[in-house]
Amino acid sequence: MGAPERRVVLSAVAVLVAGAPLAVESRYLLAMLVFIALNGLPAVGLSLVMGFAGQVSLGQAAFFAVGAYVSGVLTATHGWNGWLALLLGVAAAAALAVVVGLPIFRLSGLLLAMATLAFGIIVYYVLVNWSAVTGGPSGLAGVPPLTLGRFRFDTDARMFWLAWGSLLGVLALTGNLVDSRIGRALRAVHGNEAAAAAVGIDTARLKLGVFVLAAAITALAGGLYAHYLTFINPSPFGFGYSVELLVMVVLGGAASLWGAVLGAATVVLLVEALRAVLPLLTAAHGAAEYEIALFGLLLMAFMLFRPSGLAGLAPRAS
Amino acid sequence: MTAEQIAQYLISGAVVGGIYALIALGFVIAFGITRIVNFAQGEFVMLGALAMATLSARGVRAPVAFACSVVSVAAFGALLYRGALQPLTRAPALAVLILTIGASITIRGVALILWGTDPLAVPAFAAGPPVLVAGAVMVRQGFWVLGVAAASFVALWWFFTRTYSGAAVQACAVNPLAARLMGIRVDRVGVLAWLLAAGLGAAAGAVISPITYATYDMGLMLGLKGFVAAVLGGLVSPPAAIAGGFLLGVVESLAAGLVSSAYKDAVAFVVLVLVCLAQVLGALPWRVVEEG
Amino acid sequence: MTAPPLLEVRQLGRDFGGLAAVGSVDFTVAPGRIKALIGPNGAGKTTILNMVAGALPPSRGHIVFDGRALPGSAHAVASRGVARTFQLVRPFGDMTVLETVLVGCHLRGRAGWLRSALRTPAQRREERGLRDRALEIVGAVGLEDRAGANVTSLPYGEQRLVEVARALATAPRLLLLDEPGAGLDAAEQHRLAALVCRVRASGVAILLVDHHIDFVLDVADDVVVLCHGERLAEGRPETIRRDPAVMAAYLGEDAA
Amino acid sequence: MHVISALLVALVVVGAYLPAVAQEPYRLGAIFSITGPGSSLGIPERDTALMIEADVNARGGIKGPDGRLHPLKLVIYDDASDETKAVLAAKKLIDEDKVTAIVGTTLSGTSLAILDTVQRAEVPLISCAAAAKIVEPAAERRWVFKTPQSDHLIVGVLVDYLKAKGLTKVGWLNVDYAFGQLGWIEFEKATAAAGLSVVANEKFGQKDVDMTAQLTRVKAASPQAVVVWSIPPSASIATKNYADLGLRMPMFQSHGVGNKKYIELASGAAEGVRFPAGKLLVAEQLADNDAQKPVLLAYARDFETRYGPRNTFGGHAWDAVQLAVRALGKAGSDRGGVRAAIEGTRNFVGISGVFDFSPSDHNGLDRRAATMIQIVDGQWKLAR
Repeated sequence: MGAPERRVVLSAVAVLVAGAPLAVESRYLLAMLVFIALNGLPAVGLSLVMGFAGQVSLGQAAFFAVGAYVSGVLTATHGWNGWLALLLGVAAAAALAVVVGLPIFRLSGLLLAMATLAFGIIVYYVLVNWSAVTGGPSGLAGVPPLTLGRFRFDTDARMFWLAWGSLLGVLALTGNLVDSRIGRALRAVHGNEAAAAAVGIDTARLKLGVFVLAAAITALAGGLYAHYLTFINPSPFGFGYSVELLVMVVLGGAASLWGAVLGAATVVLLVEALRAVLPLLTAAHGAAEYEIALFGLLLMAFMLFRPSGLAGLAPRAS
Repeated sequence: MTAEQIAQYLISGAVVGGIYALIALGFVIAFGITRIVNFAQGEFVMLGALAMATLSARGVRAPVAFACSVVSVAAFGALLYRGALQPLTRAPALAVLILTIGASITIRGVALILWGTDPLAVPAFAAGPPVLVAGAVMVRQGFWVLGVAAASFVALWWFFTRTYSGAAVQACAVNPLAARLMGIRVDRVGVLAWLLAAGLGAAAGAVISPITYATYDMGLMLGLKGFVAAVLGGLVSPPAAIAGGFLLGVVESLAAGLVSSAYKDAVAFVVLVLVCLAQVLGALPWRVVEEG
Repeated sequence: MTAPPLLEVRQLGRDFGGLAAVGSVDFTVAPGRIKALIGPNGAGKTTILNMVAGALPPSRGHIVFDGRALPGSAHAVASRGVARTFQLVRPFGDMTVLETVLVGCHLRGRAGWLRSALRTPAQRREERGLRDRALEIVGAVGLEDRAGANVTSLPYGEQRLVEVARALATAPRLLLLDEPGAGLDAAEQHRLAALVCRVRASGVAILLVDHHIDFVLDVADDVVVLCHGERLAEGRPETIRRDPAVMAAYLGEDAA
Repeated sequence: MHVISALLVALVVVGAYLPAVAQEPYRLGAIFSITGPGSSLGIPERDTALMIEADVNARGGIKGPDGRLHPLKLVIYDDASDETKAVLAAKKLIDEDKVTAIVGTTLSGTSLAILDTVQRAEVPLISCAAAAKIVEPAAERRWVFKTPQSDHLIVGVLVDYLKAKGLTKVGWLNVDYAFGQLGWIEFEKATAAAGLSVVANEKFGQKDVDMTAQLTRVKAASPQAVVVWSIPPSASIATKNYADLGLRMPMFQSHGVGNKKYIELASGAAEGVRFPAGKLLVAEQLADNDAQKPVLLAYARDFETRYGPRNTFGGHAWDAVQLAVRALGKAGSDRGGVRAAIEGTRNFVGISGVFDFSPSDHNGLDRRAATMIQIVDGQWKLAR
């Protein structure tokens, strides 16, 4: 959808977001919506990398972890101001993305995907083994909530505003970027790299830029996650989460910002729907047993029959 | 750092290296012919191990159970290629990669539903205490691992160089179009390639299962290590992949023994990043072949 | 009327694994003039063009543009004011004609990531400016009624015009045309020739590479004839048309 | 909205509001790791909880402070050993299912992840995970209790035993999972205090297939005894590698191997291995005057007739659910009252030990809660 339609949808959702916590008291539904936003952010980032730079990153979870741990360690262990730590986490992830991206982004396709995968797993091992700082596998507790003067973001409703506010802000900014000169250049690079270079576009720098932007957005979500859960440990940031993000983007349709959010919502809702519905169908209390197979089938089905994803159903996704 | 210790690291490294070599060979054969990096290669290893566990639990003798496991998983691999992957031959390589990731998750999920989460024990092929080799201890099953690996390499070498269909497969690897012009049914050769790749993976899984047990989620890490070994060998040449497998197994074991065991698994991924960087700087003596 | 040359090529050569695709070639291109490189297929024309455009590193020789050596990367060469079209049309995937030309205007814009994301007033003004400029160029090549159409849905001749429009959008001082006439019917060739002449009239230097003799000879100011990577002849189109050596190289012995 | 998304939202709404059952029963929530890495611990915990629910309701329910019998409604969710799912499950239990108290989770990581949720919602939580951080510092853990023996307590029993046997030079290996790391922290402190020296300290991965490299380094330090702190399957692989390498010095394991799976997977190599654990595994061999014996025997009999070999993790769940049932009996469905009732529990004879809770001790166990057990002919025996 073009720029004007996006701005209308954005403002409509913003109104919904403002009102939602007042209408919904159940912390469970609010928490689910918060997790949708916290998954939507990295999904939007990954959608930019896959949809515009045309590359697959299998290590996006690492940037989520960097955001979470920088925020968590600085506030829980060193008592920093939450917002400063959040900013530093985003900056650290961006810097790491530049250092990692510079050599890796000259690769393409398979090798790039595998290099990002290796990078993601190495970061996971650092989290597990650098226990002096990260608390190792038993994690880090006591991450204080974010505060604005006396106002503390310590309830699900307030975190809902913060998480969805960040998501909508990022959607607005990346939406503007997609419609701008930079966005066109990105689509040109993805369309035909040689032709893009011939009109003066520095394709390597642009692809790296998207990778760094995606890392920053993902780290922001990581920081908010740390303050929301108040406890972080390495296990949610392993290779499995990078694949889950990939599923969200493929479901949503790469190169579609709203599609990525739709993909994130589908994945989070599917897990909870499975948990609620499944015990009625089978004796097994363990819904998760079926979850892994379901995600695998979904990923294969969408790649085979609907590569443009759920958002592909919408008019030409921007 | 006594000689026995070094010998011990080399021996256990070689045994695990044999497993990586088998898996890497599976990657190279599948990629060489169908230009697909099969992210689900590790799951064939898991299926081989679980099939072995199920059959031996029902009293089937080791050699028969081994053969059945390898054949059934090989057939499954061919079916997976024919059904899900062949229709996508013209799709971009990344779409196919994501499809194999989906396949890997689906296989793992179904294995979880069928076999549950508990590890299943598998009796060793031959009973008896471990053997001393140059001061280092080697489990009897380790001989079976190296034996199966060696037998597979020789069999495949004979198949590729001494038989007509072997030559046909090689022709497809070199130039699919030319092979098609020569009347070789390239798509049937693709199915054969995946049959071999899945069979090799299953063989690795079946022969290592007495040492590592069989669990639904053992495939991922073994598959990734196999891929690193294949990339070390340039993703194209079978002998280089075998060498890459053994090299990775030994390097890991030495790193755990000499440096620190905490980073044992990370070694493989640091190696993968280094290979990718060398590829970028052109420092590699051999090019890691990109997708088609 | 010999204005100082904008582009100087001296002893330019390129080998592909022992085979000298281009031996050693010298020529210059002056502003407001069309220099054509002609020769049978495989004469090294496109190789020379790709070397000038920075898409292919030369094995030897110098390429001097406006007094300074041209850099080695395609985007750096483009930002020095050298634009090019491709032998085979290269659209940007699912983009409209207007958007494609807008991408061509990339170098004319200054808004970076931050200003684009924030849609600052300056960025919005610049966008309007770029859009007007793109519409103007689309009109110049005569595709104003096709502006909203997807490039890949256009007939081949019009896709060629979009390529030229995209190159012109970078406001080049030197335009490299790689076999622009290929695949066009007579009417489309005539329309293209008129466009190229208008571009020359605006003072842009043009290096035209093609093997359509008649299309080149009635447009070019001077012609260099290449054969097997070496310069066979150079001169005004009229003299070249009658030069026996050229006829022999081109049309085989009996044509002389 | 697209068809698919509308369908999904409807599914969730239906799922969330299903259990609108009459207010009358006492509602107890439970979160266990039925799938994922913690499943070998979570499944026996779930089975034990279901067993107690059936027994309580067979007796007509819980006699509440109002004198009437209330059926016990147990709502169990699987957190799949995942922190995010545990938080969502906790919030669903509190807001949707309106439970009075929560039992679980299985793993330390998931328990620490839901601490903030339960404390802020002021719902009492009785965790089945071992990490001391779950109930310490007591001042900040008003609403949180735990039934498994803390690591320092279990490690204390082991270190006393090592000292008594004169095994002062010890080698150590642990799995690089929360369980292993916490064991090391306590072991390092306890051995320093007891004057034992740790001559080797190695790590291995939860999914490692081969630990010979690490064990070779430990062998080189020639310790008098070796301690491995892990859970199956890695604990069993380490045990087999240990035997293969011909290491003669005695091997000790953690209470993580308190189930038959460990012995089966080690295929004979576990012979003679000793480990500290709750008394459940050796209930029959306890002295008759041991207060816990009758309770242990009853639970072992009930569990083994329905589900299979007994297991210490099931025991932790037994204690947690029983504590909750007693507290519901005293305070009804008032969350604050149930909290106070649990904290006030004295001399409660459970499976993991005899519980004496207090405002400063939300674990309530002492060294008597654990004993040294040895594997002889594949069976658990009291270690001499």
